[in-house]
Amino acid sequence: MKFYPTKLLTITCEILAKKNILDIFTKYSVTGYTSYEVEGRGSRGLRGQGLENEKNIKVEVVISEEKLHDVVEEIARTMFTDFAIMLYVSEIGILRTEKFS
Amino acid sequence: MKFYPTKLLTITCEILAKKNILDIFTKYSVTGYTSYEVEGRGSRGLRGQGLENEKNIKVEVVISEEKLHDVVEEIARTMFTDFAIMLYVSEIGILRTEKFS
Amino acid sequence: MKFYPTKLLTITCEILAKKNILDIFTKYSVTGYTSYEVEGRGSRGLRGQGLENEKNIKVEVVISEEKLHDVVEEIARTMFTDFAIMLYVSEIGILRTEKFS
Amino acid sequence: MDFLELIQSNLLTPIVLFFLFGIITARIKSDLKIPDAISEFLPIYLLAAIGLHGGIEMRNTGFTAMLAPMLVAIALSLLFTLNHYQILRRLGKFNIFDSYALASTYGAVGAVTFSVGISFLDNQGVSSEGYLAAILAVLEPLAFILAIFLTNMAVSKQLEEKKKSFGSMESKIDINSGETRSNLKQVLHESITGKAIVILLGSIVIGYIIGENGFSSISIVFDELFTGAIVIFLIEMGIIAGQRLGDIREVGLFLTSFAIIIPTFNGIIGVLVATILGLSVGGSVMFGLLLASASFIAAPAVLRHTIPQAKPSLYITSALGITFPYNIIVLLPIMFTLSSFIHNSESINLFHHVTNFLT
Amino acid sequence: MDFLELIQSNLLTPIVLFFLFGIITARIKSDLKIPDAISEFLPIYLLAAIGLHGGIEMRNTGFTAMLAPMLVAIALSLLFTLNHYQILRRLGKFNIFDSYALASTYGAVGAVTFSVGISFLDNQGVSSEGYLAAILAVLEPLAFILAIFLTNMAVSKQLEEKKKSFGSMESKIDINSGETRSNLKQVLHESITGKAIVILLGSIVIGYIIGENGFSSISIVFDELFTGAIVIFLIEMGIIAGQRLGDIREVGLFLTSFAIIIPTFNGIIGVLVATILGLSVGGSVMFGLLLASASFIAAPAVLRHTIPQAKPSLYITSALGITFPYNIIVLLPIMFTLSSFIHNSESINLFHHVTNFLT
Amino acid sequence: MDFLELIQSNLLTPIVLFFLFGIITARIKSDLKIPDAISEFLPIYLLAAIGLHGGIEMRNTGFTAMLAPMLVAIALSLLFTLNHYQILRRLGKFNIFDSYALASTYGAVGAVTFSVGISFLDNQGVSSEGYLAAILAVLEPLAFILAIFLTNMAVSKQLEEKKKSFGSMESKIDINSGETRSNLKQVLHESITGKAIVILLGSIVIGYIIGENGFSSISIVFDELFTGAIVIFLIEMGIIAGQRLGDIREVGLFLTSFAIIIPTFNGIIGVLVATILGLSVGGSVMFGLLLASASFIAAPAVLRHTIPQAKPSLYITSALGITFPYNIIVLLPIMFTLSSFIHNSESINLFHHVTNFLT
Ligand SMILES: Nc1ncnc2c1ncn2[C@@H]1O[C@H](COP(=O)(O)O)[C@@H](O)[C@H]1O
Ligand SMILES: Nc1ncnc2c1ncn2[C@@H]1O[C@H](COP(=O)(O)O)[C@@H](O)[C@H]1O
Ligand SMILES: Nc1ncnc2c1ncn2[C@@H]1O[C@H](COP(=O)(O)O)[C@@H](O)[C@H]1O
Ligand code: NA
Ligand code: NA
Ligand code: NA
Repeated sequence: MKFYPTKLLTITCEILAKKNILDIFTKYSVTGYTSYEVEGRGSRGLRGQGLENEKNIKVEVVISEEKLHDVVEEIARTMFTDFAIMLYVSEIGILRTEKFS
Repeated sequence: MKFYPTKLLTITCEILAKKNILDIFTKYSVTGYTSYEVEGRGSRGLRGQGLENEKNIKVEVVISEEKLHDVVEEIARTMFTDFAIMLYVSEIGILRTEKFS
Repeated sequence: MKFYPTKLLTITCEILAKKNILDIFTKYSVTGYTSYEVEGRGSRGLRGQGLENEKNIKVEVVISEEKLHDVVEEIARTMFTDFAIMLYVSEIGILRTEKFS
Repeated sequence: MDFLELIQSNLLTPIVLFFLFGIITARIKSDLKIPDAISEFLPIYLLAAIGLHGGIEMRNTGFTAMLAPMLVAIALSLLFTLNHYQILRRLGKFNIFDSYALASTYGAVGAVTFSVGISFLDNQGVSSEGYLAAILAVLEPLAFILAIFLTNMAVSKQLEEKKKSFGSMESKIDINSGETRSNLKQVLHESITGKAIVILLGSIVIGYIIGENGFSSISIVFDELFTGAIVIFLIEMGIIAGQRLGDIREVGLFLTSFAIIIPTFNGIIGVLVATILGLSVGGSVMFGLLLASASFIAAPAVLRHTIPQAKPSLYITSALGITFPYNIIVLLPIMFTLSSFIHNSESINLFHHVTNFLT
Repeated sequence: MDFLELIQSNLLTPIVLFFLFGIITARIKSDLKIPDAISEFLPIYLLAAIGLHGGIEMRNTGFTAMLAPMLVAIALSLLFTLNHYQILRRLGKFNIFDSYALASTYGAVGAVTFSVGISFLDNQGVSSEGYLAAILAVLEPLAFILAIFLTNMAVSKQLEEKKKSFGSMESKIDINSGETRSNLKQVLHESITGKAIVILLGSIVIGYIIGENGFSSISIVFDELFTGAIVIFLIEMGIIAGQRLGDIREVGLFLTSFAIIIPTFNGIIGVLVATILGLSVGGSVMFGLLLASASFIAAPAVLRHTIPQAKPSLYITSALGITFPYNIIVLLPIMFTLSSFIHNSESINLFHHVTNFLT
Repeated sequence: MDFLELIQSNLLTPIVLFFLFGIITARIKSDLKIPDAISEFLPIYLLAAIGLHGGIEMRNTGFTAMLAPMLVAIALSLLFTLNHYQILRRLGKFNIFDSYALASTYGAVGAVTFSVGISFLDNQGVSSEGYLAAILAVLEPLAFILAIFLTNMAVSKQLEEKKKSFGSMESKIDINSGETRSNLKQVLHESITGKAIVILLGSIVIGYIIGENGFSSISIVFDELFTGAIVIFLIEMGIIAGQRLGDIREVGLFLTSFAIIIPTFNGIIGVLVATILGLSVGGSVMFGLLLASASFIAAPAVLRHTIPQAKPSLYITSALGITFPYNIIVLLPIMFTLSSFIHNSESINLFHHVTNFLT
């Protein structure tokens, strides 16, 4: 089994920011992602309890290094001031490189 | 605090593939795992909405390097063609090695 | 885009241990975290089905190396014997260091 | 009420209208959705209600009346499954896996369709035999077991042929056929302990034990709320069916026709046979509906494990996106008209002759 | 029953008491909470019930009666939104984004408030015009569309001014205004396919089609359970409102006063206008409530995307934490007293004169 | 109806049968399960219904009647908790933590058990005193507070002894006892704001305020659906109890006997004392049931934080897997027979003597 190094981008943000993020993915032809609801605390206080619209989500995307930078740059530029959002990158190994863009 | 390097295997797949994965774990005596429901998009389209059986899950397992290869090999061989599935490996540090097999 | 290396601490534990963990975070002024419900199997058997109090959760926290050691040490010391709990650390890259303590 | 009036009056019930509403909701890409917990709970509730009701009725009628219809239903279900397979494999040119998966999807029964049928009859002021719930429970795993058995047989045969050509692969094939056998045992266990069957059988037994008296304290929940609950569930079913409509291209013309013609054929046979067996107007409709319905909740859960090579988009889309709407909107009134006709008209004499002849 | 008695008898209904209970629950930091799936399902259920009810009534009364109230409601809603903006921007000194967001939050309507109003009238043994549900559906997206349109206009103007000073940024601004236009189209689509509107309009149509007869089989779920369902929902609303109470400091004195005075003003105008238009006692109260209510479920969903620069803590907290409790506890009885008074007393003559004069 | 008939007629109610069904479901490893959101919501609903009902009745009877039973219940609950501890520690040889945890689990009350009791009496056409809901609310946190207090005392004593031997560890121990004190305060807060108590007390107060009249609009939800809701909840309870059955080996023979004998003892004492206090047939049964019941929802939530050293598998398994089924299937009919007997037969004279003597 050989694992090819690639990147995992993890974004934690308010649920109403999800649409914007998926739009950015589409713009850069990032087709795969995984997401789920979480609760969390950050600089904007406790989130994820109460109204549906107040929930937090995590979005995870296996992504090539080149696209990573474009996507992160656009998210940071267009969303960081107005939304509760946090992101980080980690190194992972995958089996087949062709599956992820 | 000393952290011992080990592996984390993350599998994202359709919910009906979970049983197969857990069976493979059992076969290789991997006793611990963590799993949860997610939604996602991949080569098989959007998943995780609608019918219960159409959901996606993530399964995470802290695992030693040796077992990792057997488990990944068997998953790739028996499941990649028939199921919506994606997996990746990352490096983590744990406190006590004896707890994970 | 420059990513600054920092740590991600991931804790998987029984839901009734969450309060203790958040208390430890507060003690060390770790203000941000993300958490969600999971099911899992470990040395204490299958968890996350049945009664609400039997669920498992994951708590993830982006944290500086210094605080990491204090937090992990205190969790290990005060909780490992009495609670179903597992933790690991991984390396991640973030955009701005000032946001995480 | 003639047939057109009936189909119209059936189209204009809350159940059908909310189902159509769900479809539209999905087509215009609204974010409306019934929360998962509710739509997972509702089938359990519906089956419990059906089971209790059936059990209570069976207490009055006893078991013997059930025997003949039960055996006939089993025989027809197996026959139909084999028939579907031949049609799909020979005429439809589907591969062996898709053929067996689809054959059993249409040989199996749909509990949601059954619920809608009960409600439809209720609306017409007609009742049906309680033991039909028991037949529902027995038929549910049957077609799958047959299909899995046959698939495994076919796969083994293929493997054996390969074995002859490549002597060296022996050990691996042995493992595989071992897996196959344990698979079948597992599937049997899973089918019988599947949640739909368990809640249905359990409720039948409990209904049988408690009778009308014991039921009175819970009848408001398990009887009076029934139609309202179906309405809510059908919103979600409509949404999911609507999301599937886009995939119909994938299903193709052959399978689309199959998904309409086969239920019609099976259902009409069912109504006729049930009438011969002496079932009531409503009972014959429900018997027909059992045979006409396709499984879209149980099927994926079973087939993904047992015939993972089959494409779920085929069997889910056709069963949920085509057959289910067709069954509850068009076929149900057709079968009701037919059943009323052959029960009431003089043609009944013919059937009496047949029945007398057979017994 | 005089006003004080009424406010007291309104305070002491299960709905209001369980809402207050929820607030207390949150303040003492209890872990009580209604599971998400239930509190997401309940608004869907409530809107379906309201819609069905409205549709059934409209079948009896026809559409023409609806026209005038609908148009007047639209006009008032737009006027009020502009009025709110002026007050917030000039007197309140809020920035342009917060001003538009708040203006439309209070120009829009609250479906939960509407449900409580229906229940309140029920409790008083008074009915209201069925078409008010249709007005609810139409008003829901209106104020947002206006606010978004005006915000985009304002932002474009700002950008153009900047463009003049920095010639080099042209390209970027063009992209932005392109985004703006597509944004507006998207918002329109999203507003109209938003789940609240879809379920409400769908249920109105279905109610209209099925009428009293078709409704009878589901009336236990969609009519008799209504008040109990609201009670459960208001526990959760109370909990959330209670959690928001701590943020009232952030809201400030100006906005707190705004959140009480504006609904009172809008509501009373609404009752008077509705009475002139010939609506019943109950109908006039509901018409006033539509205009008085602020949106706290739909608003965040729309505004986070369209005016992301606005602070949600302002518009959610004031609408849910201040205006909603005020509306259902204090303003509702006030409007009911007013409506009863002008409908029953001799003052009605005055209105007849006005009406005669207008027609 | 004699005792055997009663236990039979109790076994054959929907509630008990669906509970047994749940156990079987778990034993055959079916995948049937009530979605989390539903099974988290149902206890809230049940407690609200119980509280409203209790509050409405208390409005009729006033508070004074409640005083004596309340105080006696508190005293008995504390006494029993201490008694359990002695038995577990001395006879059972459990360690100090497990002993206190188990003692308080059985000294506390079970809200679900209480709901089943209410339904059982309903089924028998017997009513009970409304204030018992208030006693339920007060008893709920009591045994825990006592157990935690005693555990902390014991731990402090242990630590102090160690302190004497190892002078150097002083500082650490001081920290610990500081933690202990703040712990107790926190537990008090958490117990009193725990969701069960909050919804129960809140509903009692609201029921008291609204009375029969205010209740009528929500009685279909909070009264008529009650038994059906319990049935659904008991399916899930049965499933969980069934999953626990496998752990009974871990529990051991001693604790298994304890889990049957102690509730029987406590319950019978409860029935006798309540009869002496003048409670009705039904009221005495419920009073006995309060004392007989063990806590399996609140207990883990409190004990995991306050006595984390205790093994949850012990106290959850015995309370939910053994005592709960025993209480609702066997002990409830026993207590009902006993209560009917001593209320109706001549033996009542004896009690009158005792009562006269005591007052
Ligand atoms: N240090 C952290 N570790 C883990 N998650 C965090 C951290 N800080 C923030 N988050 C998550 O990111 C979300 C948005 O963060 P913020 O914008 O800081 O409120 C929070 O609601 C948390 O779910
Ligand atoms: N690039 C990706 N990043 C994150 N998750 C992915 C990605 N591609 C696929 N997935 C997840 O893996 C599941 C199965 O993928 P697939 O088999 O490609 O449909 C999807 O439903 C997603 O949840
Ligand atoms: N090897 C593993 N990989 C992933 N998750 C694990 C593993 N071992 C334990 N866990 C998780 O940690 C929880 C507590 O573990 P334990 O204390 O060993 O029962 C389990 O319920 C699982 O969710
Ligand atoms: Na069929
Ligand atoms: Na308004
Ligand atoms: Na007790």
